[in-house]
Amino acid sequence: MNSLSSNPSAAPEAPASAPAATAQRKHAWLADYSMPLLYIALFTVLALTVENFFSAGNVVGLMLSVAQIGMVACTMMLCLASRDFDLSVGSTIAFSGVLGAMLLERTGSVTVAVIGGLAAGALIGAGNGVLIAYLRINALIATLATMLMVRGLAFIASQGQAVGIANDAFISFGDARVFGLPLPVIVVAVCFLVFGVLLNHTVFGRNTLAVGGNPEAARLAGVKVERLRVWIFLLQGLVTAMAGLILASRITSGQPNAAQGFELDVISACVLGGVSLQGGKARIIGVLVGVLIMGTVENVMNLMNVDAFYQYLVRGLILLAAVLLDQLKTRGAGGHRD
Amino acid sequence: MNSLSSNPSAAPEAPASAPAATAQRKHAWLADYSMPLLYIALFTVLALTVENFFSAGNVVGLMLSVAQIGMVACTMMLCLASRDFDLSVGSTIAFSGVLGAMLLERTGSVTVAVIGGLAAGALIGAGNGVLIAYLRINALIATLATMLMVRGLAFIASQGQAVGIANDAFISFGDARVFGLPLPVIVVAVCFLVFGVLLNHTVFGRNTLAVGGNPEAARLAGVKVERLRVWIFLLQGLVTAMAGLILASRITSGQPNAAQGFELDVISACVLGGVSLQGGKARIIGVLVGVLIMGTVENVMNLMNVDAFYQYLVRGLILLAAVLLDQLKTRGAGGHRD
Amino acid sequence: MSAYLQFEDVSKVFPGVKALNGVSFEAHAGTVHGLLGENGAGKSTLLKILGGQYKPDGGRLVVAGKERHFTSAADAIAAGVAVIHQELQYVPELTVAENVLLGRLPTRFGLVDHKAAQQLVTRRLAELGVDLDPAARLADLSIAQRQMVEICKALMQDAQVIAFDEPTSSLSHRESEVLFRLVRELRADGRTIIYISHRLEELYALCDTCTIFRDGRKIVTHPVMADVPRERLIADMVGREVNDIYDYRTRPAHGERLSVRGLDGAALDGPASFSVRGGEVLGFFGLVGAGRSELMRLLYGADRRSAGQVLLDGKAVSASGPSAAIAAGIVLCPEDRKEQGILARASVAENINISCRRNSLLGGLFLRHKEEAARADDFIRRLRIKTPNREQEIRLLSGGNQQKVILARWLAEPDLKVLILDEPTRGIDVGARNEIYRIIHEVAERGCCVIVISSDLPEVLGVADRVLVMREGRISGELSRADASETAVLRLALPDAAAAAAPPTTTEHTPSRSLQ
Amino acid sequence: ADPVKIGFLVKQAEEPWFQDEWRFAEQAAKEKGFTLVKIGVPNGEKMMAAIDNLAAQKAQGFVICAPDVKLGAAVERQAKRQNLKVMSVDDRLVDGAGKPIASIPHMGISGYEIGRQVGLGLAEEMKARGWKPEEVGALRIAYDQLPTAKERTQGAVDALKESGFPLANIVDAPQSRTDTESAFNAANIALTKQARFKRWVAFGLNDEAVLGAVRAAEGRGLRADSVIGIGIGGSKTALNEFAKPAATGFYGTVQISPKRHGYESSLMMHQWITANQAPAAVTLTKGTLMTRKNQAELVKAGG
Ligand SMILES: Nc1ncnc2c1ncn2[C@@H]1O[C@H](COP(=O)(O)OP(=O)(O)OP(=O)(O)O)[C@@H](O)[C@H]1O
Ligand SMILES: Nc1ncnc2c1ncn2[C@@H]1O[C@H](COP(=O)(O)OP(=O)(O)OP(=O)(O)O)[C@@H](O)[C@H]1O
Ligand SMILES: O[C@@H]1[C@@H](O)[C@@H](O)CO[C@H]1O
Ligand SMILES: [Mg+2]
Ligand SMILES: [Mg+2]
Repeated sequence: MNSLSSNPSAAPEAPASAPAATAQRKHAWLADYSMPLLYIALFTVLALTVENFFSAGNVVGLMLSVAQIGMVACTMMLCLASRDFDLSVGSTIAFSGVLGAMLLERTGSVTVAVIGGLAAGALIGAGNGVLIAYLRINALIATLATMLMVRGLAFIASQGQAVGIANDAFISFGDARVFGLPLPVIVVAVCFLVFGVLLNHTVFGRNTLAVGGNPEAARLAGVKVERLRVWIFLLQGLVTAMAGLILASRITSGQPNAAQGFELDVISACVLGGVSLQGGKARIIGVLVGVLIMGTVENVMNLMNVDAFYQYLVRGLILLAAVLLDQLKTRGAGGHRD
Repeated sequence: MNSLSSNPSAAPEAPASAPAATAQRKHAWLADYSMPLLYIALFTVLALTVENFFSAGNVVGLMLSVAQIGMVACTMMLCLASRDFDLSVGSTIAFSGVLGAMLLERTGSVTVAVIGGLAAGALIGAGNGVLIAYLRINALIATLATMLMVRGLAFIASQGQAVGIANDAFISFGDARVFGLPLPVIVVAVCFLVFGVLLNHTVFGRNTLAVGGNPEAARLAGVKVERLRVWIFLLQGLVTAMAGLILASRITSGQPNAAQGFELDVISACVLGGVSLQGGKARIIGVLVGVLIMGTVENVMNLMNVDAFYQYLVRGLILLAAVLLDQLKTRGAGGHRD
Repeated sequence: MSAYLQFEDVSKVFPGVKALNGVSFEAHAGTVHGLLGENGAGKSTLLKILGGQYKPDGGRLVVAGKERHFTSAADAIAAGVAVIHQELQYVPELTVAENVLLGRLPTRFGLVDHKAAQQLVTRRLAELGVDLDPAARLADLSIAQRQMVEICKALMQDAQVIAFDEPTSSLSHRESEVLFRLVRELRADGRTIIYISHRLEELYALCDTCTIFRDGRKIVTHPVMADVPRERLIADMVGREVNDIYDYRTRPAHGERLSVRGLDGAALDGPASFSVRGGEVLGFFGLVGAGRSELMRLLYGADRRSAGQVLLDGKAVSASGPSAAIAAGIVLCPEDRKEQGILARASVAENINISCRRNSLLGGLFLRHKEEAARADDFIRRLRIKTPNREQEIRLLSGGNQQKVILARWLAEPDLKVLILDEPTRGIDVGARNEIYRIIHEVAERGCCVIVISSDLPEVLGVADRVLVMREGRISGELSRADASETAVLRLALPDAAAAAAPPTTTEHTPSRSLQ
Repeated sequence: ADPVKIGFLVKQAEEPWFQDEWRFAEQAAKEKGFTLVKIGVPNGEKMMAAIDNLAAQKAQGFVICAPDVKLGAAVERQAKRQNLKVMSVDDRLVDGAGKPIASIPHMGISGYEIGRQVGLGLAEEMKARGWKPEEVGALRIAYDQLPTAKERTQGAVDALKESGFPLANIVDAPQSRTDTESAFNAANIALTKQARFKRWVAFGLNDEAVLGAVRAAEGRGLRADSVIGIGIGGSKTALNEFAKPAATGFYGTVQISPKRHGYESSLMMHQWITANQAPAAVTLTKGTLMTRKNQAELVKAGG
């Protein structure tokens, strides 16, 4: 939360001379793609040095391991971009999974289970949105409160027990493969695509950035800020519920304990990917890389048999290294003042 | 420069009419004290309705139960006020406790253990500060990284096992009573006093708020922003380590697993107490009330034997109710611009 | 012709402040209606009501014969009202095109048509005669350029009523000319225009009609502004006579105190050197982007120097940062009030005391609250800062009054040696400007060096003993007060080609010294 | 005399195991007419607060499964100061040096012993299927941050070793949290690493961990005939697996009885308070291997 874009007069005049402009473009390009490049470099090094890393099985496993985080990171990005915050996603994953499993148990209908789970997620999200946008409750407190309440509901509904799933059609969601890729991986890829387009190519996305960058300016320009906020949270709830249902299908049960601490992972992945907690800045490719870095580090540490205790150290160091490298590149690229 | 006022017509602006001014004072006062008043009201109601709540034993127990959170909330307040963020406090509590216990075990000297623990905390804090202020790493990522690394160190140092403490002098820290109050309660009271004074009556505190409000303006006004940031984190580390040592003495062991999720509790207490995550706003009495509300809710739920699953629901609802009530009051009190 | 826009008995109360008190006036289509008044008179508040940002506590607003009750900015926009607010409201991370089209981006098949947006904005910018890259991020533009974006954003709405709140306060000469042309075109097109400014020249040049405010009340509407002598306007506004606004007096000159040697940094085009004598007021003029602010920031230690040295009274000043400069007695009052000056949520008193309090601490750490309160009250009185009390959050003050608070911060420095003012009177009313000029002279009379950067040419000429002119990142010339005519200064300020072609001037406005 | 009030403090209130324990303790409370106060104590700090809280409610004693066995000394001190009787359940409390605390009666089962049962169960089933140990990989879903988890898996490892299983075939899969998804991811990587094994046995801290391993194996085409997973707990998670029409790699679980632990421990405490009859210093219960075959009867017996 340090002073990100606090210095407005810092940057060059627009009609800069031609070579300067090219240099600037190039720098902007570097700043844009430094993260993906970094990741590609990392991946290559790992592929060459770490045994078993670059195998179809492992790469698919890696992607599968970040599927849930990836889906939710897409909407969390929107949420952070609009200068908000959502701590309730972990609980929502658990609750929608439990609810879906219970509905499945009672009705035997996959449709009912899926619709029920998604609707619950959307409702939770919309509730967050209303609390934050209309009742003006601080997002941290509001979503902390829903995080607690939704987790409570998951426990209460399931009486604290895992709810088993026996329905094969439902289980195949998490299991099926298309073109050799597990369905969850395909879903997360679609999410990145859809939300990338949403962020960059729709009025919704641009308004989201505007609201995060300067809510007052957005409001004065006629953007319906409150309504937009509610929509963002609603989407977040919906996608999170989808992730929860997919998780439930993968582990063939709805577990009320699932995904504790998930929210921090998702937010970290976004921030690692360059999304500003001060709002107004987001890049889908950055988020993708952030998610991948987190998953890759864990994957490689286990492949290399790093001791569990030392994994904490390594994970911390890698996080620092990633942002520092990125930092240096952007710093080299364009003198900012402070 | 007194000739400046030589202009005869330069009389002070007629302040707004007297009743309006009084009304404003009253509103300001209400906004200032709505939280404490709310808490007093809550406390009174509980004292009258909940059996065993208003007994010396319970009240002291309640204060003891928030001692650690309270201490760390004092410095977290400064951290948030300067628009920063610290996720590493939970790990630091664990690490300083483990380290203190190990030093005690090896050297048998309380002084060495205490100094060692505190120094480690200060070092961790200063490290965070340097990463954030000088290397400009996003505070969330930086402290997430230290959170992981310090937790790792705690596990590595202790080999994952709690380190027992047998030294009576050390144990009496957490045990001793002065004027009937346990030492930790006295320490946390002193913390609130000291940090209240620091925030409101020293340059350090004011500069902290200034940096949080507008870092660039603060720098141009002569505040040494980077150095100040490092000091804030150093203090945070120091106080957290103290809390960790006191906890270790209370539970007669240094536990590498201790205080997981502690950071969220502390930050929530601060935010509940009106500290803005956007920086520049903090009130020590608010933080005190925030901490007390969190502790009281838990205390009362246990006194009333509320079911574990329903505790989640209740805690969420109380959080919402607290901010909503506070919200309504300040809203009633008047004009905010946006 | 019936009035297109009518305010009837409009009131607005904030805690402790009656910002508007039964204001009524009307504005006609095809005219430019000027609003004048001291800082804090209520002008911006009126525009915020017009723009749907505030709800009035009483009174009626009639647009095109229909009574309106706007509940949001969107309502006002829908009713054909566009307001360009005093505090710029842009989204720094978005591009010019996106800012201009905020809230109404063109879409194709549900997706934003970036190309069409870019083309649309490019075309409109060209039509408006504004030279801006539609793909540039706002964060990368100068304040003046951001201001132009704001103006374009409002014009893009094709509104019938267009209200400008001090649009020129951060524009320099060149952009101002563009703006004036636009305003005239809009008038010719039959729009209803409200125009707020503290610059009398431009009001005379643009406005047909004007209304004067004081303390939230309407004092008078002059149907034909040109007929009203400026003394009359000033007296109506300030409630007293102001004669020579610059109040220039010759002072005994001392020896050289401040010497800047070969200072260089990222934004300059080569090293810059100059010196200032004790008791001297040095004016800096240049077009927007000439590098004046950059040079001062280097001097102040706010940016990293690549070369050079600053000597004060023969001793080198540490370049370690603003705090070192302040400790040496050099202070800088920055040009961008909102981003670099105010601590928005802190009180007026806090904003005044933030720096100077270090000299009167108890034990080097503790504040002396009484002394600070007294100091704040003193400045509130002396600079006539309009605030209900010293504890008011500064963001709730009117723009001009915020500027006065920042000035007070630096005037409160007890051991002031060099006072650098970057656009000090931006958004400040005539009476207060007069006050600031007096302060400048007094500070100089104490033997301090004063550096005044201004894009307001008459102001530079009016206060400075000597004028330095910058162009494209270097100092292009120096003129003594006697030699500093408008043409001489402009010749040094304009790029060579432009200077040769046509020295565009403020001439259109009545030469400013006539204020004297 | 005051009405009898007994606290029952458990380290993870949300876990089904403890929910069950509480449920059975409640049953005892109803029968004997005392009040049961249930508090979750996820960490040392909360535990201290909960004991204070019990004293404030004028409880006379409490049963505890502490968040860490090394908190023993703290429990002992705090109970003494507040004048509360205390006994431990599930996990046996130790002092700073690691010695069991004699003054605190205990009812439970050693994590290490349960682990051994898992290991023995795996070894027997391998033998029954005629697998050659050298061709089998053993997946240890590890969460060594938690001392009980380490103890349990250590027990399983030791038992496997004793049965002649080669140590080199035991593969660690450290999970980053204790939920099923983390176990899944960890197992997935371990399976990649040791793709040479076509048959696997899997064990871990609890049923959820083993379930993750089983699902990961299925993802690689390893099904019931080539995977033997044995969990710990006998929870709903395990029963759900047994309820599936076709057998899965989730072969069994070592069931421990929350009934005895919850019901009997609170009865003992009640007896101690009302009749001043201290419980036996140690009461040990046993785990039972539950599989598809015997689950129905075990569930019925367990209530
Ligand atoms: N939201 C607010 N809360 C409290 N006071 C306010 C608020 N907005 C404006 N004011 C006060 O109302 C009065 C009128 O302010 P306004 O901004 O309309 O003045 P102005 O005429 O535009 O002055 P300037 O020329 O300095 O811009 C001032 O005293 C100001 O401090
Ligand atoms: N960080 C930077 N890197 C490169 N160029 C910069 C940077 N900051 C500013 N500049 C450029 O330096 C030049 C000087 O700008 P500056 O703001 O100092 O001008 P000025 O004379 O003070 O005009 P005004 O303040 O009226 O806009 C401008 O061209 C600006 O774009
Ligand atoms: O933590 C475990 C719990 O999960 C249950 O299995 C009983 O024993 C405890 O040690
Ligand atoms: Mg104004
Ligand atoms: Mg400038």
